[in-house]
Amino acid sequence: MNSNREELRIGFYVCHCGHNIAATVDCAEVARYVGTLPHVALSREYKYMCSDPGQELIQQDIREHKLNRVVVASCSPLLHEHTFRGATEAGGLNPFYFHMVNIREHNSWVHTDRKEATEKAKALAQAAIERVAHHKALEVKRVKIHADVLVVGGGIAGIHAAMTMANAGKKVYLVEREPTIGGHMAKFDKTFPTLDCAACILTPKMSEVGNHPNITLWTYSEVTKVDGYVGNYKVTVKHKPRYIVEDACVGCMECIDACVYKTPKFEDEFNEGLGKRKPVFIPFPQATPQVVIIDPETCLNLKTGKCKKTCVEACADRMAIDFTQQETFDEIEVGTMIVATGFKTFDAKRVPAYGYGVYPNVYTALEVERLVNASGPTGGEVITRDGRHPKSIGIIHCVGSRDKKTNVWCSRVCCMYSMKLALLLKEHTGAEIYNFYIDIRTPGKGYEEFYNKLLDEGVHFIRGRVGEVTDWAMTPEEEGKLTIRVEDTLAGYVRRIPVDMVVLATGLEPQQDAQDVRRLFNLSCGGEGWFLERHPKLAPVSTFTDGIFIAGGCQGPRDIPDTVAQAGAAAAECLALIDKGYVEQEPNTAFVLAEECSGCKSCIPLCPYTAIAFDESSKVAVINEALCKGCGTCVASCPSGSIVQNLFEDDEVFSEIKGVLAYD
Amino acid sequence: MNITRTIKYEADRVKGFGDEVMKVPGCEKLKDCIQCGTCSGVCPLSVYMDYTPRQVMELTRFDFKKEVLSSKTIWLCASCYACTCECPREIRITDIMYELKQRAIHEGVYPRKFPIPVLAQEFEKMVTANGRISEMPLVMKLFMKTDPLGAMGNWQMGLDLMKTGRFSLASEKINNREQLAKMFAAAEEKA
Amino acid sequence: MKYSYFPGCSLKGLGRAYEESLLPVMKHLGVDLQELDDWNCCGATAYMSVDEAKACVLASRNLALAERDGNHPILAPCSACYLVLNKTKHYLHQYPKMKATVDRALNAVGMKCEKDVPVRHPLDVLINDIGLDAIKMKVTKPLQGLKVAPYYGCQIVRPYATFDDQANPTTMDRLLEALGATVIRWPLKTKCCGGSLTGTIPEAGIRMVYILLNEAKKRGADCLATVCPLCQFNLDGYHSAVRRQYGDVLLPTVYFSQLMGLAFGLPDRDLALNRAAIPFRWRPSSPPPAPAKPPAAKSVAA
Amino acid sequence: MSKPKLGIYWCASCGGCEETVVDLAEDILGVVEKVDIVLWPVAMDFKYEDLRAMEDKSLFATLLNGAIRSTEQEEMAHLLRRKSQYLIAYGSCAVTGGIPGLANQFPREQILKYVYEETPSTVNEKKIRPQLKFEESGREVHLPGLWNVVRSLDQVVDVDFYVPGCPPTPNITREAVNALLSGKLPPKGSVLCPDKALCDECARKDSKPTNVAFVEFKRPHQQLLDPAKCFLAQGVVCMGPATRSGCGAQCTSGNMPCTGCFGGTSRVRDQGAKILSSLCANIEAKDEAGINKALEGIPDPVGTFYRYGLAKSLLRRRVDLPA
Amino acid sequence: MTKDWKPRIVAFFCNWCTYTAADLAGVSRLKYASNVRVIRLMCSGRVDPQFILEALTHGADGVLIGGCHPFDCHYVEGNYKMLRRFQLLKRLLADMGIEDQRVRLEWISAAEGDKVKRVINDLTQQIQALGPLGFPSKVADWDREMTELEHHVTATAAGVCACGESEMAAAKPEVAHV
Repeated sequence: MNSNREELRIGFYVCHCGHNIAATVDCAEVARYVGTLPHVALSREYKYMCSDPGQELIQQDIREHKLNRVVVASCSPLLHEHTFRGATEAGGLNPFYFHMVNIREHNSWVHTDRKEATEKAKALAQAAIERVAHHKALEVKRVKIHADVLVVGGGIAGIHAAMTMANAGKKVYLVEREPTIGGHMAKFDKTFPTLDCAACILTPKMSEVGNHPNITLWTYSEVTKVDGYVGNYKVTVKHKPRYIVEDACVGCMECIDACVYKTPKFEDEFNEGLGKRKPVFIPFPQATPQVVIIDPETCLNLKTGKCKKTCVEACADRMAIDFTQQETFDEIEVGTMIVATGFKTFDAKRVPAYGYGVYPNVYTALEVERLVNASGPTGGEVITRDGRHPKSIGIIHCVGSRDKKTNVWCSRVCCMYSMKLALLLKEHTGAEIYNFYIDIRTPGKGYEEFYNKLLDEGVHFIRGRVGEVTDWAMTPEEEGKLTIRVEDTLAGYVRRIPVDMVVLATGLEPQQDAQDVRRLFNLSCGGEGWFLERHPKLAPVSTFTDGIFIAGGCQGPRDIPDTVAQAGAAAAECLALIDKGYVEQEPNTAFVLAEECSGCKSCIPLCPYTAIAFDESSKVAVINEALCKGCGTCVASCPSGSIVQNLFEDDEVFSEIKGVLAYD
Repeated sequence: MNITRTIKYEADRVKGFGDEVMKVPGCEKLKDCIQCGTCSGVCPLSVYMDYTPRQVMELTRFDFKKEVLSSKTIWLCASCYACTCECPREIRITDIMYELKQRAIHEGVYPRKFPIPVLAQEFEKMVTANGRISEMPLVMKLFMKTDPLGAMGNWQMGLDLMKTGRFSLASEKINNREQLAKMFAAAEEKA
Repeated sequence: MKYSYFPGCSLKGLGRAYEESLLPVMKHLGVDLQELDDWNCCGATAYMSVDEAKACVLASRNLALAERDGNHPILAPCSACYLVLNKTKHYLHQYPKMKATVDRALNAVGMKCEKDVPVRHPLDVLINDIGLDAIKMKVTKPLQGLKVAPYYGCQIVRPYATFDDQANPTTMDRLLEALGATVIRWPLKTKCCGGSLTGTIPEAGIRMVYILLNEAKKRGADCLATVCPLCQFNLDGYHSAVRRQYGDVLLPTVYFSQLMGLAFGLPDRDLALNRAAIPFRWRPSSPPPAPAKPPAAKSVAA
Repeated sequence: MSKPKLGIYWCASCGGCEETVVDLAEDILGVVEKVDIVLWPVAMDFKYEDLRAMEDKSLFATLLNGAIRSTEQEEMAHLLRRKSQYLIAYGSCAVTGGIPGLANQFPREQILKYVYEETPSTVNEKKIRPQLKFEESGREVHLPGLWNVVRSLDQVVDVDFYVPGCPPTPNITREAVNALLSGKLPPKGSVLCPDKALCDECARKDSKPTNVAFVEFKRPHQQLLDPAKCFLAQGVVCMGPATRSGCGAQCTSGNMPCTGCFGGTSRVRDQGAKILSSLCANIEAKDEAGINKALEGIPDPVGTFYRYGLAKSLLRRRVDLPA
Repeated sequence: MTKDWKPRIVAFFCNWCTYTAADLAGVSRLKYASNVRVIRLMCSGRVDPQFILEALTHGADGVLIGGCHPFDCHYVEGNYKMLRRFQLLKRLLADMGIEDQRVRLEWISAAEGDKVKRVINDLTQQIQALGPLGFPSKVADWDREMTELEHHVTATAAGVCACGESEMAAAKPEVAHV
């Protein structure tokens, strides 16, 4: 099969990866065995192949031993294929004369029997030796990158990422599905552990985003379609009708005053339902853009068509109100994207033992954020739903976290925000505050110190997960109160503690529609529904789709500092790509052997990217290499074997099959 | 002054006890316990327990066999399953309690004159023999064995039961007692 | 629909009022109950404390009997029976070793337990098979004005039942409302009644009885409605002990089936109300409204 | 100089290949002009002894048709291999096992039982079967033994060239003979016909749209076939896309779909697997139920996709059959 | 079946989901049976049925194909293409006497490292129970008849048809199966 080629001289390297591989796989035996295979010119073992000396070894051997093929058995190709291709190239060979064998993730880490693991390593190595003989010299394709960027989600992550890139001179589209940017952070009162006022640090950034010449801000909008590939994405954005002409509205709010509903009547989403709003409203005073919105669910005119439209009158000449607005769409071209779609908080009703939704004085933490906020529904006065000024408050940690019945993960922010709320509530009410926790987790700068401060302030910490919150009294002091039943696990006693108010530190969850978003952007999700990073350590903001990065709470629970850091990292990744100007693409595209194709057209409908067309003049199929993404479906389906996929040619796979089975 | 040593040395542990319990069907997840105390928090009987359910879990896991098997806690468990339903680690605490009760009876280490294990054993004896339970005779036996005078204190209730036609000393039995005996014999054979 | 009726020992003994009222009610609703021939004790919780494997064998005999006698769903009114039979099924599914032991025992007497016969509670059957509409239609003397605290106890909702919510069951609430009663909302409807502790460790058991009676009474209940013979016995039979320890909290406890019979206008002998120590004396005060008309039969097209 | 000697021999085949030689019609005279046909049992007197007596390689070429299943066939295959400079597998049976190869789905015993006992036209009360050896009054008669496995010619002996088809058309036969005589030969082991699939020469090619998505598959007898439209566009399984051309698309011109007798192209290891891959990938449904519904129209995938090639396919034979 | 026989399983994993999941299983140090040899392809849609047949005929006792879950294919719907092929291939294999359980298609997302473990252990166990497919040795068994029958005929040679000359017996037929 290689008779017409130069004589094959394969170099084989098996990596110990310290003990990672060598502890389970007998590397010396693998090297010895592979050395006996035909065409193998040399076979070595080495402690760390990916190290500089390891790579140097390959380069040197290529020169000295006239190797023309290289195989390295080490970790996953998804990790180091690039490294070794580079070494192969540096040695003077085409990088695609290299092949990699995964004997760590797929072998030494998952098996315990040394003999079996060694046999498996030998078989996998042999397959690579057989395969690499068929490898061809290939060229890496370069694709130009469109310099515009899309950021999806206008929470603190999206805001920070958009600002970073816009300040670097890039044109950024920021798409947010709510009427204002700001996300969860806009609802917070203070931020831990510094107790900065959340609004004070966030709203300047928000208005900066709103006014930035390089940022196109689309609120109340959603991405509905994503086409293309890294460097050249085509994105469709839907703008939902807010019944307000954004450019015309100056945010004077006269329409709100003029609304036929004289007093606010409807549940105010921004205040977690603790306050009321009118059908025409602005979510909160510093909302960005400073544009009102009309809610079609509650607006009399939109619901019934029978309304005096006093709002339109009030708006007068500005004519910013337009009840005829429909959905509109924009199609944009961008080269890279950052998905920062955030999280949602756990629905406390799912833990019925804590009585949320049953007892009015049971609150979620986010509700309390609004309750203590000076611009919140009570103007910052802590007054419970039944009108009390609480004298004792219980804060229950881990609600919807660390619980196999709901969510298994630690939500990471609850310990800290619970302590923050404890402090704020103490300041506001002077009440006795009890924190009920399983473990206090304060792994952040200044976090443990914050915990210490709370202990000093006399906030109580009781180590025990609360069993139940009820309103029946066993003793006179329990009368009329909510009683928390819990084991103080450090004292070893079960206690009943009556309180006026219960705060549930609800955990963080993936957004309801995370799965849809994931599909839209071709991302992966972990089992829990958080977006999956390409590598938890080495590529924490990259995804498996090139050119799309993730940041913030959509990837997993994290606090503001980490979110901002990550948003900066994602922005840097985009900038790096944009400034490089091009991306290199794996040359694994398919091509039609025009001389052999019979023009049966079987392949044409199979291509999801419409990369295959029928050439009417030559009557054969033709693949547009620029559109081909290299899945190989057409190759597998070509009935006459007339399509070839680079890097995955039939003969390469056949020889791999033969190789993995060629052991006794 | 009467003081006792409470520090635990390795020799105080009966190594392997915890592992053995965790091998029993229903008890596997004990190793996942994070000692959060939810079980105790919801347990209606924790009011009287010498160790809280959470402590029993920990003592079991770390082989403190003697302490666990002679505790009152396991006998105070009324099998309401609240802990099992609420445990965030899906540990079937009630089933572990059953396992511990069985071991306590098997080793005869339950608290002396403590009525519950006696009831359990009398119950088992009666069912094994008759296939059914006759409540009054069972209660009588229990009182005879644990607290003969206590029965007297309940005269009011006895009277009530007689008045409402619920007091019966008749012995309920199934017809095919032989069959049941055969089944128990077969169950005890080694597979 | 046919069911294998599994009364369990209590319904033949202390809890006979349950059986005496449940059977007429079910008959009145047209439910076909066939008592399982030669059934044995379910094993209850006490047996589990002594020998789990044997307890499973014991329970499995009942499952096998039901399978043999037509494989109809088992109707188990007693909470302990309901739990133990379901738990045994669970174990047989989940633990092959346990299944092998049980199979060996059943084999020895030529029986088998393979068909996964459902074990169901009357509340489940009433709500899901018969339906509230059919029940409402039978109500001739609505329990208007009667304030009932529904008390489910622990073992029918935890942990194997699937017909109702573990934390906040509502089947009995809905049933009582269908009978015309006013349902008292209270947080203790699944709190344990103390089980056999009332007899063995009175200080523990009586306290729990007291808590339940006291809280229901505080919230204005005229009576407690139960679904379990042991709960009923505890809540009804230990009043004198409660009085000695905590003072008087007189509150009658009845079976939901007795309330159904009352609302259906069944004769006194079918209510067995005289079996309780604390008498329940309530008669529908308002005159019965006209019985709900059955839906008109659809005319058949000529 | 004497003319090159040509042999034509048949093994397990129907005789159709012989018919093709006859179908050369007048052209046979042209052939005879250039070669001496010295061995052709169908048409000429023939003795084994004569063949054995010939010198090795004294035949210039032998066209051998038919699969190999009996000991006699094996013996002749070896014999002809030795006597011929070029041994050509001629026709689908010799090339890939052909229709006889479908017998590889069944045990030999089942086939013999059916043939000698169960066919409606058989009267054989004593259930007599042919024996390898039969003795009567001191005389012995030997019959060839039947193997368990049907094989293509090259699974038994070395083959120089292949001429596929069931039968090969006169045209490619003529071209093959001419190629042999002219000495302008492709590398050994080549198939002497084009390496493109049939669609290339099918008159219906242009009628196939680019977006066929199969909702169901139909068999030719289940509907009236459009005489001009691509069969696949009509939902009828056609092996054309996975089958070598060279036949002149005679079947499709005759309004019957291609059944694949020319075998797959040189780039394909298993013709059946390839057409399966192509047809299935183009099914419209995305769920198992819908897919299976569409596939109801292909009740016998082996018979449909391996009608001529089972013996030479990757799987060759039902794996649980006895050796 | 020899006592120490161990199933050989060839797996074709798509680059984006299942291969990554197998990497994750490794990173998570999950332990599973060592019988599977993974071949990485970009997409389950690239799995040519020929690969499966080739693996089986080259000595694999089972084949595992891993792709992205429905709706999740990195290449939109390569996984459906594989599913469609798989449906018919299963029937084809059954007709050729190969048990259903030997060839399995599984959807395993990049996050399901534990599913890799479960599926591999399960499949290994299943194939262990089935025993070897042993295609190469079966073919060798089949091909033995070519020489055996020949010997038989030679031994009883009496000059009638089908009798090989002794020299024929010496020239053993070349076994030229693919």
